[in-house]
Amino acid sequence: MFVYEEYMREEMFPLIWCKGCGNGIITKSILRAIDRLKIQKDDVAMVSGIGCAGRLPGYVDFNTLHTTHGRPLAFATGVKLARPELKVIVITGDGDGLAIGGNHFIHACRRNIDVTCILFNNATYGMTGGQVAPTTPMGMWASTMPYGQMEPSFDACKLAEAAGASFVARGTTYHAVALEKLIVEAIQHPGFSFLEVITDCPEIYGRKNKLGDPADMLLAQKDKVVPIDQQGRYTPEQLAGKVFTKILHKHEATEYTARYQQLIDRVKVEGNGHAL
Amino acid sequence: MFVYEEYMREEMFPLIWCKGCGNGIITKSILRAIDRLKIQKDDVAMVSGIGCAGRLPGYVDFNTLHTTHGRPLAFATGVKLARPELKVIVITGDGDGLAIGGNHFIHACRRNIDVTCILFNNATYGMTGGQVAPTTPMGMWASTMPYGQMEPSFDACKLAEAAGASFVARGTTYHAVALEKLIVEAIQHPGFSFLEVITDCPEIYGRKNKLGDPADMLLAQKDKVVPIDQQGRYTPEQLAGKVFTKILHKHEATEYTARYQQLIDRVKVEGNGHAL
Amino acid sequence: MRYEARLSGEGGQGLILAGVILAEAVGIYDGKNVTQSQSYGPESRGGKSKSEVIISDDEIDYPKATRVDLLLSLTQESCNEYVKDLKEEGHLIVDATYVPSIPPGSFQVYQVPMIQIAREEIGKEIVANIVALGVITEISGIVTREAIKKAVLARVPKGTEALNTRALEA
Amino acid sequence: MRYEARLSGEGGQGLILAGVILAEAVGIYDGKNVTQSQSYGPESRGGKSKSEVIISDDEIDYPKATRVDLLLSLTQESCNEYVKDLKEEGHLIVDATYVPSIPPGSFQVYQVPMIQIAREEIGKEIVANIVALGVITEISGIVTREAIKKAVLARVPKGTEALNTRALEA
Amino acid sequence: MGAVAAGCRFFAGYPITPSSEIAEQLAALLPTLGGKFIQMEDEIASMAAIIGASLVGKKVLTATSGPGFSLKQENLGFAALAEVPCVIVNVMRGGPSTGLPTSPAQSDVMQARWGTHGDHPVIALTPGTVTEIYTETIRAFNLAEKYRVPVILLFDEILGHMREKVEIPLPGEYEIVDRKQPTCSPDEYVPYGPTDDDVPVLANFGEGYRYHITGLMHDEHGLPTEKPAIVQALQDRLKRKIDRHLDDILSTESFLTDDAEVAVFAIGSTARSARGAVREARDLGIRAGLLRPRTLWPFPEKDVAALGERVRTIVVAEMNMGQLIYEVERAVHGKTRVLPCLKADGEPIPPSQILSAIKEG
Amino acid sequence: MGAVAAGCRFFAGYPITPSSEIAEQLAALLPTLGGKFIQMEDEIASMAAIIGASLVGKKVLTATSGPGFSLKQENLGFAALAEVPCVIVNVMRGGPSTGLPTSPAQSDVMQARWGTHGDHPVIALTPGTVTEIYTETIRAFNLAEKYRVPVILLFDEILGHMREKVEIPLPGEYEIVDRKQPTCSPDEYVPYGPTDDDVPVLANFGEGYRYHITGLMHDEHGLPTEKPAIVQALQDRLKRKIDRHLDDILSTESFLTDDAEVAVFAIGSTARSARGAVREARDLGIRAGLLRPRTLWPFPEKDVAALGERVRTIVVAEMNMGQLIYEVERAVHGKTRVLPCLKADGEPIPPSQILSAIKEG
Amino acid sequence: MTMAESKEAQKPKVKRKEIAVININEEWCKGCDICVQICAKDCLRLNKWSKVEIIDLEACNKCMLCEILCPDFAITVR
Amino acid sequence: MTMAESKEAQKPKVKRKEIAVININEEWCKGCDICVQICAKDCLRLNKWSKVEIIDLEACNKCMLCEILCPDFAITVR
Ligand SMILES: Cc1ncc(C[n+]2csc(CCOP(=O)(O)OP(=O)(O)O)c2C)c(N)n1
Ligand SMILES: Cc1ncc(C[n+]2csc(CCOP(=O)(O)OP(=O)(O)O)c2C)c(N)n1
Ligand code: SF4
Ligand code: SF4
Ligand code: SF4
Ligand code: SF4
Ligand code: SF4
Ligand code: SF4
Ligand SMILES: [Mg+2]
Ligand SMILES: [Mg+2]
Repeated sequence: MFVYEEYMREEMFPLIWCKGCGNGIITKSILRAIDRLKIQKDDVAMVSGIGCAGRLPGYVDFNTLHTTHGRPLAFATGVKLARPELKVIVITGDGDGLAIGGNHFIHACRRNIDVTCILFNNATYGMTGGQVAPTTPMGMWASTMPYGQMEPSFDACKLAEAAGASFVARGTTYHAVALEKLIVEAIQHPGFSFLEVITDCPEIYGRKNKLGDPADMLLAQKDKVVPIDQQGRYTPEQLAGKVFTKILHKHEATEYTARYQQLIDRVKVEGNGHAL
Repeated sequence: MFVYEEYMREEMFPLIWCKGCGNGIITKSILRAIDRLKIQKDDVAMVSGIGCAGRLPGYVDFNTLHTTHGRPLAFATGVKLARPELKVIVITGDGDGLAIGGNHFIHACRRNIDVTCILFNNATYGMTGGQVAPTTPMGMWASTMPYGQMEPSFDACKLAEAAGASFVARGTTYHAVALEKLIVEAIQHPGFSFLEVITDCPEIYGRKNKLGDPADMLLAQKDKVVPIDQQGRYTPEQLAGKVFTKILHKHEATEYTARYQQLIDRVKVEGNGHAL
Repeated sequence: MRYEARLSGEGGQGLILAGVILAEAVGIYDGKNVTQSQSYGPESRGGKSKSEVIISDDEIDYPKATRVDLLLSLTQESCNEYVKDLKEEGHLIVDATYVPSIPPGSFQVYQVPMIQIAREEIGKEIVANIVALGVITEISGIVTREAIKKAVLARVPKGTEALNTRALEA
Repeated sequence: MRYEARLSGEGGQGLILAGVILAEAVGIYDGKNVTQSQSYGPESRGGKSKSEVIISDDEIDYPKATRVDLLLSLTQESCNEYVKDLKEEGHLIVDATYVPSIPPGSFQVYQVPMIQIAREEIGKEIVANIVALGVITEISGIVTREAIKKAVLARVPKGTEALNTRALEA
Repeated sequence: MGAVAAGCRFFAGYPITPSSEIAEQLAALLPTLGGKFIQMEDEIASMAAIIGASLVGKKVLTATSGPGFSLKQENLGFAALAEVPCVIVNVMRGGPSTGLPTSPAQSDVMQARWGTHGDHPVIALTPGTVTEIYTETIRAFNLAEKYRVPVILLFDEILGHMREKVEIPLPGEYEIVDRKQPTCSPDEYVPYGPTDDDVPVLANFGEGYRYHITGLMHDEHGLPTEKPAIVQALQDRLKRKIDRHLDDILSTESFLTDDAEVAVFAIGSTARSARGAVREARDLGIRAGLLRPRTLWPFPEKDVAALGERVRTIVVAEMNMGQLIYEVERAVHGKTRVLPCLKADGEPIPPSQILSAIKEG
Repeated sequence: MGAVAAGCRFFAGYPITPSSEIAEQLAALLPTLGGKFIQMEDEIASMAAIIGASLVGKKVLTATSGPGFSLKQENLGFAALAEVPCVIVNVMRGGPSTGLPTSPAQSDVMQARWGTHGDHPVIALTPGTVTEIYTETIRAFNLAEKYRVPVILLFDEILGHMREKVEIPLPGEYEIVDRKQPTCSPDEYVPYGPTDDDVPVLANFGEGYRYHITGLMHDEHGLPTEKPAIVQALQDRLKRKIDRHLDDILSTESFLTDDAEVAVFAIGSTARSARGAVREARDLGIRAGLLRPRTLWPFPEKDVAALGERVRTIVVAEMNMGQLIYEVERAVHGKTRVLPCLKADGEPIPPSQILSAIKEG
Repeated sequence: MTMAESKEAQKPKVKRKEIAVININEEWCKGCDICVQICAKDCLRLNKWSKVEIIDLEACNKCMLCEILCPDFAITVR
Repeated sequence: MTMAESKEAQKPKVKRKEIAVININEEWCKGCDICVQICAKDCLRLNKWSKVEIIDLEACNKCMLCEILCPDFAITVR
């Protein structure tokens, strides 16, 4: 029987995250997904950047690496290329992954290295106190947009696809069971897989934007999304302002470490390279 | 009558670029376009990064700023936001703009600030001697891909569009007159405009990949591209492997400095802010 | 004379603001030397939070508390951690609901259900910090009621003045 | 005895490789002390290019030329710039086509149409550097023909050996 | 805020604890004054954006902390070489790496001097009171404008987040310096041409003087060059424009050093503890004193050397593992004993720790 | 190449003149040995990637020059704090900023010590011959593995691009050090637990020992902490693991210093000029000598101090505006006159310039 | 962990559904109220210390929503 | 700049097209051969110093391609 404890560093609990923060819901979904996939804990490397989301790896019992702000995908690329047997999962925030880390993001998508990147989109910089993120919707309050967000925001999934990602999906914390399934599929995908999770920061973003208590915010997610395979059921008016969930794009392409291995097989020579 | 000399810093000539390098062709197209637009030289700020392309501003008689590798869009954002009257043109290479500068690129697209970004895509790092670029096609030689490029490459225009750019176009040095027109339209566009120019590096990329002399390379461009408005004339087989030129995407959106000015008009108070 | 007050709890309880208000009350409205400083948990939200106010007749060199005259704790964790610097005979003010166990020591303990008062009497848990200021004013005597009231009103958002005055006097 | 050779021209003419070959010829095949160093124009391609080979019976501390015994120039620009360090009675070897004006000075001048030879006789302008090595070998006497031939063959791409041997001997 | 009083009208930044509050305040304030605030995609871009804005004539500011300060270094070097006035606040926190993000430290002091590659002129100020945060910020802008250098304001988290009575000077009570602008015609204009004070007169972009700015070594027209003589002259001038004006740039506070036998050398909030410790030492009959630089870089060598001649021991108190102590050791040329008084655990140095060191001295 | 001989099997980099050749050679070579080469999107990513690869057990290298070195600083600090072995080559070129991209310089020497924020342990080596480029590279990997620190190899462009006769040691003639790995069972494993040599035994990722690595201050389990006592203990240990092993880490060459009256202090290619100048000075009857560190950081304080006791003057020759001279001045404690011999114009310092300085000394 | 296996679990029921076993970890519960509001059967509420408590175990239909959506690993249903 | 206004420009012609004025800047020309190969009228060639020279001015139809595609600002046609 599945028990979370199996995958937890219990000594680190309770979680540092605020009351009602969606990060815990995603954490649990990830653990259930890994359990379903029956991957050995020793074979998982989880790499994160800095931010509330970035704290996740500290709580779970894998090979965990909490790097610098914006850089987890670059660290993960090193981990994966150097030891392709590892399942590498990157945990990043919308600031970490799309603001300071945007370049590593598009290049990881392009390179198609077999890393699963899970982006926690809470529309804000939680850890540092509610500054504007590249995902903050127009008009919303942020501590550095005190008159309301003035910049258009990214659609992370579109960006990932245009950059070349071979698996792109979106889930929500509210649909946590569906999320678990998406995580399973993302990890199974051979190549770079990107999964954006819509989550809530009730403590700062929610409070300052008067979005109600954690449960209100969670329930409100329902009305923001449409599963892409059900878009036919909606009129264009109904679809306006909604975002699609589930797998949004998938294509087959040779994975990067596999391609590199082919190169090695082709050019490898004997010896230790002395005096070359 | 138009004379290039009007816009040149003749003391800097001859150009540093190698024999037959496409950069000079683009430079001339830009000067003709600016002349056609009748913009005062004092009102143009040209900002570049590091690379062969980045050397352009040194040769032309505007307010010119040769910044650090990958960062011209970030510098340009400061210039434009601080003095919106200036026409700001960014000159960048495919390495400068898409490798190290990829993050500034997607964010400038998103922000929709009225800057015209002209990216010189020569499929390589010219200045540093032919290392692989994120635009190098699969299989081609590069000094850091001695066994042939192994990574998929970016479609810069797709990326720009997905990131939010409100004007996206592609031209070639071979079609230099069409290029001039695209530059005119890009500069006229109120908002962020992105123009990718397919150009040649005969000295390194051409020589090492045995693509013939500069004229051969230039002529070969003809067969690589299809104007997007003429795609109907081609069969899918004929279109395979080709890239589209001309304006690929355009949408209307409030420009960033204009939006900021609206904010100022709304909140401005008198006084010098002493003791605030 | 140097008087050290430490306000502790967790991020989001408004203790830093409370410290600032207390300092302004003492400094601007009561006209003494005062410094206020603070520290947080990881990065800047959530976690432990601590705000310190030093009041003195002399110039204040060191703005951190070392021998605390008054400790306010709204959480058990912060109470346990910060009580060690409390002077003998110092004042310990704790939230009666959230700090069930009082650490041993020879200080004067005041258990006030400040959060409950804020929630139930004022209707907004978030003004517990202002309720606490009221309590501190009464117990410490280090600041006048007048001054604290002016300082609160100067700092809180427009439209919440009445709410906050009620909280202060609760 | 310290002998300094400087090979100059522009990026893409293969002068650095020529310097390396000369150094290897002298060092590996003729067994003397030798260093080779170089400098470029902006970043690393195009522009001025300079390659220096120092040959000495003693250990070589300073690997840069200061009093040049032999200067090879394939462009007018490089000739003008680098001739200043040429010793009295030093050898100046210039490309007859591309260096039309010889700077004044008391040195021995050799005008050889090396690039033309490469283009017309060998059929590849790109081997002008190897042609130049042949000329240097003849004029300087600092390296044996044997050694330079071995060194060239060890360095050039497979399949171009014949071409390069012809260039050397052209 | 001091920045605004000094004329700052452009801020670009990227959030990082504990510096974000500066950005947050300016985000609200600047547009009310017709100024501009922008949060860029990272610290590299922030530094780039302020340089761009400075070149069109704005007084510019960015603020960050340790990790962000590391990222700004490359473009900071650009500003130093291209001579672009700008002010960079680093609210120091515990390092290295993410370290202790919310704890005070003084461990970026050497980085402020040597953080970017290559030789470069730099000025760094270290205010010690909340009032000085205001007045030294004004001074930072003035120095940046006057000498066309990046000026670094090193705050520590304690001062950054502390409140105390401040004496804010009224406008008119402080000097505001604006950068020189050309008076000649555009035809005669030579951007990096020689000047009396070694500071070039760079026209604001868009005002009729067109010229070139580059991060390459350049000649007096701003155009790239590799000519050794021109390069060396540029390097020498960059150094000289600071060295010549030390009298104007340096600022130190001495507290009871005249008759001191033991002196403490400390900056920022540590100097506050030190002052307390010095007072206590005096109470105990030890003739202690304090030297506190407000300008940390260029280093106040002469003041330290002079102090070294007088006292028996200098205690260097700093919230790090020992950085400024190297500079003090160097400056005293073996004339005095130099003792460390260090702490790098995220807590400020209390007066008691410094007092012990004074007693040892 | 030395790196490969030392066991390097992973390289991540971003091109920059004059370091790109290292990358180009390894791009061809590594896959033939089953190793991996990757060109990342920038220098920040390159530094990140090698840290990631090191954590799974590879010996890793990156190579860059000035501007790229500035960009690597943040993650270099991460490697220092998290104790990840890695080697970083900086082929120094003229700075600041883009500067003189193809000219030699030695102006990043202080940055190598202080470039990242916060206190951090660091080792930097400065080879002086082409042979040493090989042997010191091997030593760099050995030190990185042994002490789990980033080791910086500072080349200057001259040595980087120079060819001379090299004496390459045969395998077996040099020692190869591999990092320690745990011998206990995973249950008993404490990654940052105490060890005899102060160097933690960190298991390679994926080999059955699961633990946490962070750039935050951490306890012996690698988990984040803010407890002052634990933080201070970590900071102390990081410093101690270098300080305790100076004998093993330091390496200097003395040339004719025994009876010298005037000594030159120089690194890298400048030391070659200096050696020539010393020889010429001896020919002129001046008793000159040369001290050349192969390990620049930690600084060879004792050797310099001892030299300072003996000689009348130390000439510090460096291709910059004066950086190492500060360290030498500090180390001699006023016992010796210290004279600069500087050049920062893109050309190497010729022996004649150093000879003049020696004559002055 | 506080076990909340209610005594009432023994009572015979009309519908023969198994009574749930709900575990609540008070140390970890932050009182976010998500489980309370999400529960369609109104089985849960917050107590005065803002910790969750069970008010109607029998009503629980083991939909698992509270467990899946609790961010703090503080409630499990078996 | 070398002016190449050919003497032959004076000759009377059957087609009354204006003879072109082609300017070549030898200092800037790098001999890339683009203009030579692009010219449909074979008006140009490289000389032995790899600089462009005019071989048939009369044939020039002022299509401007050489000017527009010369990367080095070395040839203009009026
Ligand atoms: C180089 C650097 N810049 C800035 C920071 C400060 N910082 C820490 S977390 C963060 C943003 C967090 O936002 P996000 O990635 O969306 O994560 P969240 O907290 O919302 O989960 C920032 C800016 C840092 N640690 N390092
Ligand atoms: C921070 C930094 N990294 C690397 C370099 C070295 N560098 C100079 S130009 C260049 C790439 C040039 O490629 P691209 O942008 O495509 O321009 P091109 O030369 O091809 O026009 C690189 C890597 C640098 N100057 N600064
Ligand atoms: S600040 Fe927001 S994102 Fe961060 S832990 Fe709190 S609720 Fe979650
Ligand atoms: S290297 Fe290539 S891109 Fe650069 S100037 Fe030469 S031909 Fe042009
Ligand atoms: S399992 Fe379902 S019904 Fe039972 S308590 Fe939880 S939410 Fe309510
Ligand atoms: S969802 Fe979890 S944390 Fe929230 S109230 Fe319920 S049990 Fe407590
Ligand atoms: S204008 Fe046309 S026809 Fe005339 S020379 Fe040029 S390319 Fe030839
Ligand atoms: S195109 Fe220009 S540079 Fe090339 S050969 Fe013709 S004139 Fe000369
Ligand atoms: Mg976020
Ligand atoms: Mg390119």
